[in-house]
Amino acid sequence: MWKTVNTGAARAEEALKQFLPPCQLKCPINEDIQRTNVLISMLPLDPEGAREGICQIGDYLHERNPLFTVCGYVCGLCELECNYQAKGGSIRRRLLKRFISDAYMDRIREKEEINVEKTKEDVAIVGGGPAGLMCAYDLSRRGYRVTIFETSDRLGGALWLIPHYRLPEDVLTTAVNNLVRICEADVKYNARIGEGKYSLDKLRKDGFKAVFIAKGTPMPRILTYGREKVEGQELSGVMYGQTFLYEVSHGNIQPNYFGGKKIIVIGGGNVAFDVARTARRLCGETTLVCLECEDKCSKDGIPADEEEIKGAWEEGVQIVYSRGVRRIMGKGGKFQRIECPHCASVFDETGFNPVFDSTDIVNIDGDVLMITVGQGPDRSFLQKENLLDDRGRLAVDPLTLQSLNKDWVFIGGDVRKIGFMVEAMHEGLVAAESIERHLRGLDMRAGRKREYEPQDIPFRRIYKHEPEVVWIPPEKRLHFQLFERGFTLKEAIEEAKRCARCGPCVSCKACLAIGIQHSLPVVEVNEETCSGCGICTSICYYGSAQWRFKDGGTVSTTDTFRCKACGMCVVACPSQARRMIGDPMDTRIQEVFSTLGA
Amino acid sequence: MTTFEPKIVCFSCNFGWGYLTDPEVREMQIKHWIPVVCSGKIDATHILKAFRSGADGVLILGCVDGDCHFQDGNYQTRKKVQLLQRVLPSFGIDPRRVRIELSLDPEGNSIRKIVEDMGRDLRPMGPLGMKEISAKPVATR
Amino acid sequence: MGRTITINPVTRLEGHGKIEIFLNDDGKVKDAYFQVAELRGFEKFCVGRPAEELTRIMPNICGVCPSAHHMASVKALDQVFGVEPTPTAKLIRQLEFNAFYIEDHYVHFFFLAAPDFVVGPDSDPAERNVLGLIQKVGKDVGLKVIEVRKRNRDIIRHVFSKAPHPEGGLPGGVPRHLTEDDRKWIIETAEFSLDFARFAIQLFKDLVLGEKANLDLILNDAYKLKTYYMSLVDANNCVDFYDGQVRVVDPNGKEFVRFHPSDYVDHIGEWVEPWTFVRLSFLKKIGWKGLTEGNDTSLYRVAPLSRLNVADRMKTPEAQKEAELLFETLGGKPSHHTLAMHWARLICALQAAEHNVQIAQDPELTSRDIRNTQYEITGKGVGCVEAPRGTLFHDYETDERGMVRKINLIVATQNNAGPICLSIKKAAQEFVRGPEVPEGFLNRVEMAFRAYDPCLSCATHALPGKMPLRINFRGPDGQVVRTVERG
Amino acid sequence: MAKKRKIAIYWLGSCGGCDEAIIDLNESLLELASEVDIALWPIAIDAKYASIERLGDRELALSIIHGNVRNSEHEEMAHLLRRKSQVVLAFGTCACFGGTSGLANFLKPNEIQNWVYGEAPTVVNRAKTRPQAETTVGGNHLTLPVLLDQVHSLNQVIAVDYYLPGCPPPVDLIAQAVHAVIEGKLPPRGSFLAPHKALCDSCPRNAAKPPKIELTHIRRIHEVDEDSGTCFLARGVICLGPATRDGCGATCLSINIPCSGCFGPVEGVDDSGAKFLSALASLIRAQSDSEVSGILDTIPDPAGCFYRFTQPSSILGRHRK
Repeated sequence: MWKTVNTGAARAEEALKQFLPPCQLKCPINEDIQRTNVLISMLPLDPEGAREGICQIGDYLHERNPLFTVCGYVCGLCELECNYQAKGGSIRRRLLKRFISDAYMDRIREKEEINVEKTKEDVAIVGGGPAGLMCAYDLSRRGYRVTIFETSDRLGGALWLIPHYRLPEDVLTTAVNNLVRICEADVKYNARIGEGKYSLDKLRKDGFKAVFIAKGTPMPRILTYGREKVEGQELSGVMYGQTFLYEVSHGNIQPNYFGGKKIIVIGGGNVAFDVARTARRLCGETTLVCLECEDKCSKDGIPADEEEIKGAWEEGVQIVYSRGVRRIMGKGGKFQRIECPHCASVFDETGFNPVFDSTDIVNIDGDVLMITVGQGPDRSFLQKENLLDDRGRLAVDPLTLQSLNKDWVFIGGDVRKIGFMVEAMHEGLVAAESIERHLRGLDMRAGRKREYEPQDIPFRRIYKHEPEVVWIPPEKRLHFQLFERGFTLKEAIEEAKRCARCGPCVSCKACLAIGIQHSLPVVEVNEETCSGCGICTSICYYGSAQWRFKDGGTVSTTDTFRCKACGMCVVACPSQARRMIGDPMDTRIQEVFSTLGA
Repeated sequence: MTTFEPKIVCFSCNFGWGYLTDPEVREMQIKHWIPVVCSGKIDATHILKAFRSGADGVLILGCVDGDCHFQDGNYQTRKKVQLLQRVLPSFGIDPRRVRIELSLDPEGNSIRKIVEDMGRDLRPMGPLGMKEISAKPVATR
Repeated sequence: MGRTITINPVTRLEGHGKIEIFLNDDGKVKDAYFQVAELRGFEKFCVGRPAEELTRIMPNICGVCPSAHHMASVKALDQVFGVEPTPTAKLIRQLEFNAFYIEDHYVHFFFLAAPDFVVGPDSDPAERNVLGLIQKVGKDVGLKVIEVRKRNRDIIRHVFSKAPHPEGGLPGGVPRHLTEDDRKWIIETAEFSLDFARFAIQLFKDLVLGEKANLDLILNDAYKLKTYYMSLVDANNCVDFYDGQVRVVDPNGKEFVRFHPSDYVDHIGEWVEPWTFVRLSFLKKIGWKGLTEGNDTSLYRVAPLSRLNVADRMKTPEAQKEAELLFETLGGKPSHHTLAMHWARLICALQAAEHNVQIAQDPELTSRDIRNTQYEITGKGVGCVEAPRGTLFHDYETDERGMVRKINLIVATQNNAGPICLSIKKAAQEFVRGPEVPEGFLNRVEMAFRAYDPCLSCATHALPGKMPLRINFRGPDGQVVRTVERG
Repeated sequence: MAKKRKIAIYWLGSCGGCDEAIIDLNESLLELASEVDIALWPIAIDAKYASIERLGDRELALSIIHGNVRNSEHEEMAHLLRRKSQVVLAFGTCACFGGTSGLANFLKPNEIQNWVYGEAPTVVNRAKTRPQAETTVGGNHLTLPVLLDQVHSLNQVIAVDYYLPGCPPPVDLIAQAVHAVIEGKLPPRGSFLAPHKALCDSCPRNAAKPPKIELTHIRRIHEVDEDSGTCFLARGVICLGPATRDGCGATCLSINIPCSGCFGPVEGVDDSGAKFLSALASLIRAQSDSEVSGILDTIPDPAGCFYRFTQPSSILGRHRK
C-alpha cells in the first residue's frame, strides 16, 4: 500500500548554505519540485493503487501552493531553469503537476477547512487575483480574519483572461473557490475599493488593521505611434484584447461570433496571441500585426512564447511581423483598415523606441480591430489614495511591499510589477509575512533575503530525451476544449524518473517521506587512512567528494551540502577511509550473515 | 534423504523493489533478505563475506538501468559483479553463484520467485562448502 | 642394525634441506642423503598469469639469488615477446648482474667459507664465523665486505628497485635509463669493487693457500668428486654469466656437448626420488646412472669451479691469470677438488668486477634507448643465465596474448643435488669413524656441501648464530640411543 | 651487567629474502648483535626441539618469523616458537598474508606434484615416483615433512603480536621495529609496524592525477613507455598503490613499475583484493554491458593480480577443489 509520512521536511533548513535544485530556485514560491517528482516516480503502476498516492502528493503541493492545480496548466517557469534542458530537454514539470491536479480536483472539493482559531486582527485584501488569494490563504493560516474585496463577481483576477482551451474553467473555479472556502476567508464581490464609500481610510475605520492592495492591471494600454495616441480607437469595431478575453471567458460571446469576419489583432505578446487564437475559435479570419520581428533571438524579436506562435500559426492565424500602426481608418464611424509602416527597430539603448520607415507602408483591411499592446494599473485610484511618490511612481518598499506613505498598506502583484501568475502569488506571501511582522511589531526586514546556489546536474551515464507533448491536430482544435493531452500514469512515472534529483537531500527527503530511509546518513572521511588516491572524487556524481591539501599530501573530503549519501565513494574507497554514519545497512548485513550458520 | 536447499543472500534496491510493501511482510517471505537504499552500495567485500559466512549464492536486485535514484548505482554494481565473476573461478567458485538483476517491482512480489529460481539453478552445484576452509586468523592474545 | 646422523638444516633452495648419514653397526658410513624438504611449485601456480609479470614473481623463488631468477626470466620474456633488448638495455642488465655476482660471491666467501679456513675447521664453532674472521684479519676487512655488498646492492636497487626481489624486468629492455650523474657513482663502485676483488684474491692466497693444512684439506680425496661439468660460455668459449651457449665437458675435460639453451630438454633429464622434493638432474644422452661418480656417471656439476673447468678461458685478463694459477696449483684442468670452488668463486667475482669497470665507462650506458617495444608474441622462450651457483634455466610457454601456459625451471642447485649427496658421503666416510665423533667433524662434512654454496642463505652464518647440529644414533627399533649435539 | 635478551629469527616457507633484508641492516646489524643475544638464526628442524625446548616458556623476548606455513614442520615450529616467545613478529609479506607462494592456493591439490614430478618436459620418471613422507631405501629410513592442503599466513596458525609487511620489509622499518621491541616502546598488540595510509599518500605521481580517472581500457606494463611522472592508474595500467599499505618507499614506482601490492591491505582493510576490485570496477567507464566486458577482457588475470601477495589471507581462502 502506497503510503507516505508528511515529515514536512522538504523545506531546507535555514541554517544551511542553501543549495537548491535550480527549478526550485526559479519557482517564486519554491515548490517542492524534486521531492514530489521522486514521489511521483514511485507511484504504483496500476491506476487504482496509484490514486491514493497521487492525492497524498497533491496534499503536499496544495499545502504550499493552493493554486497548484492552476499552475499545472499555465505555469512552466521551473522548466526554464531545469538542469536537464541541455541534456535532452527539461523535465516536463508542468505536465507532471497537471497530472496530479487532474486526479486531485475531487479531493480539493472535499478538503477540510483549516481549523485555525482566527484570534488575530482583521485584514483587508483588495483584489481576488493570485496575489490576493495567496495572501488571504497565508494570513488565514496564521490566524488572521481576512476579507477579500473583489471588483468583479468572481475570484481569479487576470487568470480569467486565460482562454479555456489552455485553462479549463472548472479547474480555475474549483481552485479559487475552494481556496477561500478552506482558509475561511470572507469575500465581498463587486466591491470597487476606492470608489464612493469604499476608501482605504473607511476600511481602516471598519477595523481592518492592515490592507493588501493587489488590484492587478485592469487598464488596457492605448495604441500609440511615436509619442502620439493613434486616432480612431473609438471607432466601432475597435476593442481592446483584454476586454475581449474577459467577455469570452465570461461566456458573453456566442460561438461563431466572428463568422465571415476579418479580425486584426495588434500586439506581439502572449495575450495578443490568446486574443488571436480565441478569435480564430470564434471563426474569425485572423491576422496578427506586431512591431517585432520573427527572429526571437534578435533584440527586436517577438516576445510571445514559441508554443503560442506555433499554435497560432497551425490554427491559421496570419502573422505580420515588423509593422506598426500609424492610422486607424474607418467609414461612418465603423472600422475599416489600418495603415502599417515597416518597423525598422523596436528597442534602442533608451528602451522601447520604435523607428518606422514611412516609405514602406501597407494597408490591412478588417472588420474588427483588437488592440493588445499591454495593460496597466488603475493609476487614478492609486493617485487618490496617495500611494504614489512625487514622480508618480508607486511608493512601496520592494522587499516588504509596505507602502512608504501608509505603513498599514501593502501593495503587490501585477499592480506593482506585471509578471507571471506565480510571481504575483509570491508577492501575496511576502505581503502576508510583512503584515504579520507589522501587526506583531517585529522587524520588517530581518532575515528575509537568503542566499541560494543552484545545484549542478549530477554526472551520469545516460540522459534520457524529453517526451513529446501531444496536441490535438489544428483542424480538430478550433474550440474551447483543452488542446494539449496530459500524461497517463505510466507516462507521468517515466517522466518523473527522468528527473536527475539535482537538489541536496535536505531539500527533498522524499526517501524519508515514503519510508525507504529513516534518517539521512552522512559520509565521514577518516583522514588517518585516506591516502588522497582520488578514486572517490572520480566516482562521485555530485562533486561532493573533493580533494584537499593537508600537510604536504592530499586527503579527500565530503561537501555535505552536495552529498546524497549514495555510498558510491564508500564502496570505491580502497582504503576503507570512508564510512556512512547512521546507515543501518551494515547492521542488517551482520544480522543476516549471522543466520547463515557458517 | 533430504535435498540440499541453497542459502541465498538477496540484496534488493529499495527504489526499485518492494517499496510499496511493509518490510516486515517481505522479511517473512524472503530468507536472508537485505534491502538497501541503492544496489550501488554493495561492495565486493559484502558479497565475499556472504560466501564466507555460509551463503551458497548472492542475488542482487537493482533498479532498471538508467533509472537509478543515485544516477548510476545499479550500473556500478553490475560492473563490480562482472569483474567479480571473472575472479571467482580462480577460487573454484562458479560465477553463477552471484547474480544481478536490474528490473522494477514496486510490490516486490516477484522477489521470492527470483530467489527460488536461483536456488533451483544452484542446487546441482551443491553447497559452497566454506566451512572446511580455514582462513580465520588466530586471535592475538 | 643401523644408525642415523641427521644434519639439519644444511641448505635451502626452495626452502629447507637436510642431510641424513647412515652408519653401519661398526660405525662406518653406509649412506648419505641430501634431502630438500620443501616444494612451492612456482612452475605451476604461475600458469595463467601474464608472462610479463614473471620477472616480478620468479625472483620470489629465492631471496638470496633473486637477481639470477629475475635475469633468466626477463631473457625468456625477450623471446616470448619476440624482441631483442637494445644495446643499452643489455649493458644495464649486465651491470646489475655483475653487481649481484660480486655481492653474492663475497658474502658467501667471507661469511661462510673463509671462517673454516682462516679460523680453522676444528676451531670453536662460537668463533668460526664472520666475527671470528674479523678478529683474525681485522675489523676493517669485515666492514669492507659490508661496504662492497652495500654498494653493489645499491646498483641493483637503482636499476631494479629492490635487492631481494628486483621488479624491473621488461621484455626488450629495462624500465629506467641511467644518467651521467648515475655513471659517476657507478664508476666509483665498479672501481672500488675491482680493488676489493684483487684484495680478496690476495687474502685467499695469504690466509688459505699460505697454510699448508688448508691446501692439504682442499686436495684431500674426501673432497674430490669426478663428474661432468656444465656452464654457459660465449662464442669464444669464455666464461659468460649473462648469455651464450651451454657447454658440457666430461670428467677428463673434453667437450661432451655444446648446445643452445633452448635445446636444454634434449640434454638434461631430471630424476625423481621418493626421499627428496628436488629433482636430480643428469645428462639425458647418457641416461640415469644413479648417484655415482667417475667416467661413467651421468651426473654433472655446475657453479664456479665448473665454469673454469668448462670454459677455455676467462673473459677478462686478470681473472684469466688467476684461473691459470688455480689449475697450476691444483694439478691441472679439469679440477675435481670441490673445496677449490671457493677459489674459483673469487676468480669469477674478479671477472664480474673487471667487466663492470668496462661497462661503467661504456658511452652507450647512458643512452635513452632502453627498450624495444615492437612486440611479436612467439609464445615460447628459454631464459638461461650462468647464475652464481650455476647454470639456470627458465622455460616459458604462453598463449597468443602472452598468458602463461607452461613453465619449467632448472635451478642451479638442482643440478648439483646429486653430486652434493656424493660429496657428503665421501666426506663423511673420511671423517666419521665410529659413534665417537670428534668435535669439528660435522663441520668438515658441512664444508663438503658448503663449497657448493647451495643457495644457503648467507644469513645462516652471518652472525654468532651457531650452526646447530645433532646426531641421532638410532637403535634397530629406531629409538635414539645416544645424541651428540653441537650448538 | 644485565643479561642480554634473547631473540630468535626463523624462516618458515620463505625464500630467504627476509633474511637478506635483515643483513641489509649492515653496520647496525653488528650493533644489534651486541645489544641482544640472537639465540637462533636459523635453527634446525630437529635440533630445535632440544635447543628451544630447553628454553623456558616466553624466555625469548622476541621471535622474528618470516615465511608462510605450508608444511608440517613449519606448523610445529610456529607453535613451538609461539610458546617460547613473549612477542611474535610476523616478518615480511609471506608471514603477514601468505605472500607470493600463496598463489598456490589457487590450485587444486596434486596439480603441483603432477607437473613437477610428471608432466614437466625434463622429467624422466616412468615409475611415477613421488616424494614420500616416509621411505626406506636400502634399509635406510628417510622422512620428509608433509605438505599441508593450503598455504597459511602465520596468524592463521598461531597468535601474532605484531606485523611488519613487505617483500622484503625495507631496512628503515626493520630497524624501527626491532628497536621498538628492544626498548619496549610498542603499539597495542596486533598492530602493523608500518604506516596506516595507502601508497598513494607518498607516491610522487599522485599529484599528477586528473580530477576524474576514467578507464576505457587497461594496458599491461610492457605496453607503456618509460614515464616517471604520471599516475599509472590514470594511464590505464593497473597499480595496486591505492589499496596497498605505504612504507615500501615507492621503490617500484621510482623505476617506472606500478605497485603490485606487496605491503598488503591498508589499515582496517581485511581483503585488499576485494577492495581494489570494487575501486577498479568503479573507475571503468563504458556505455553498455558488452563494452564493460570488453574492457574487463583487457585485464589479464584479475585474481592473480588482486591477490598477488594476499591469497591465503583473502576472505575466500584457498581454491574450493
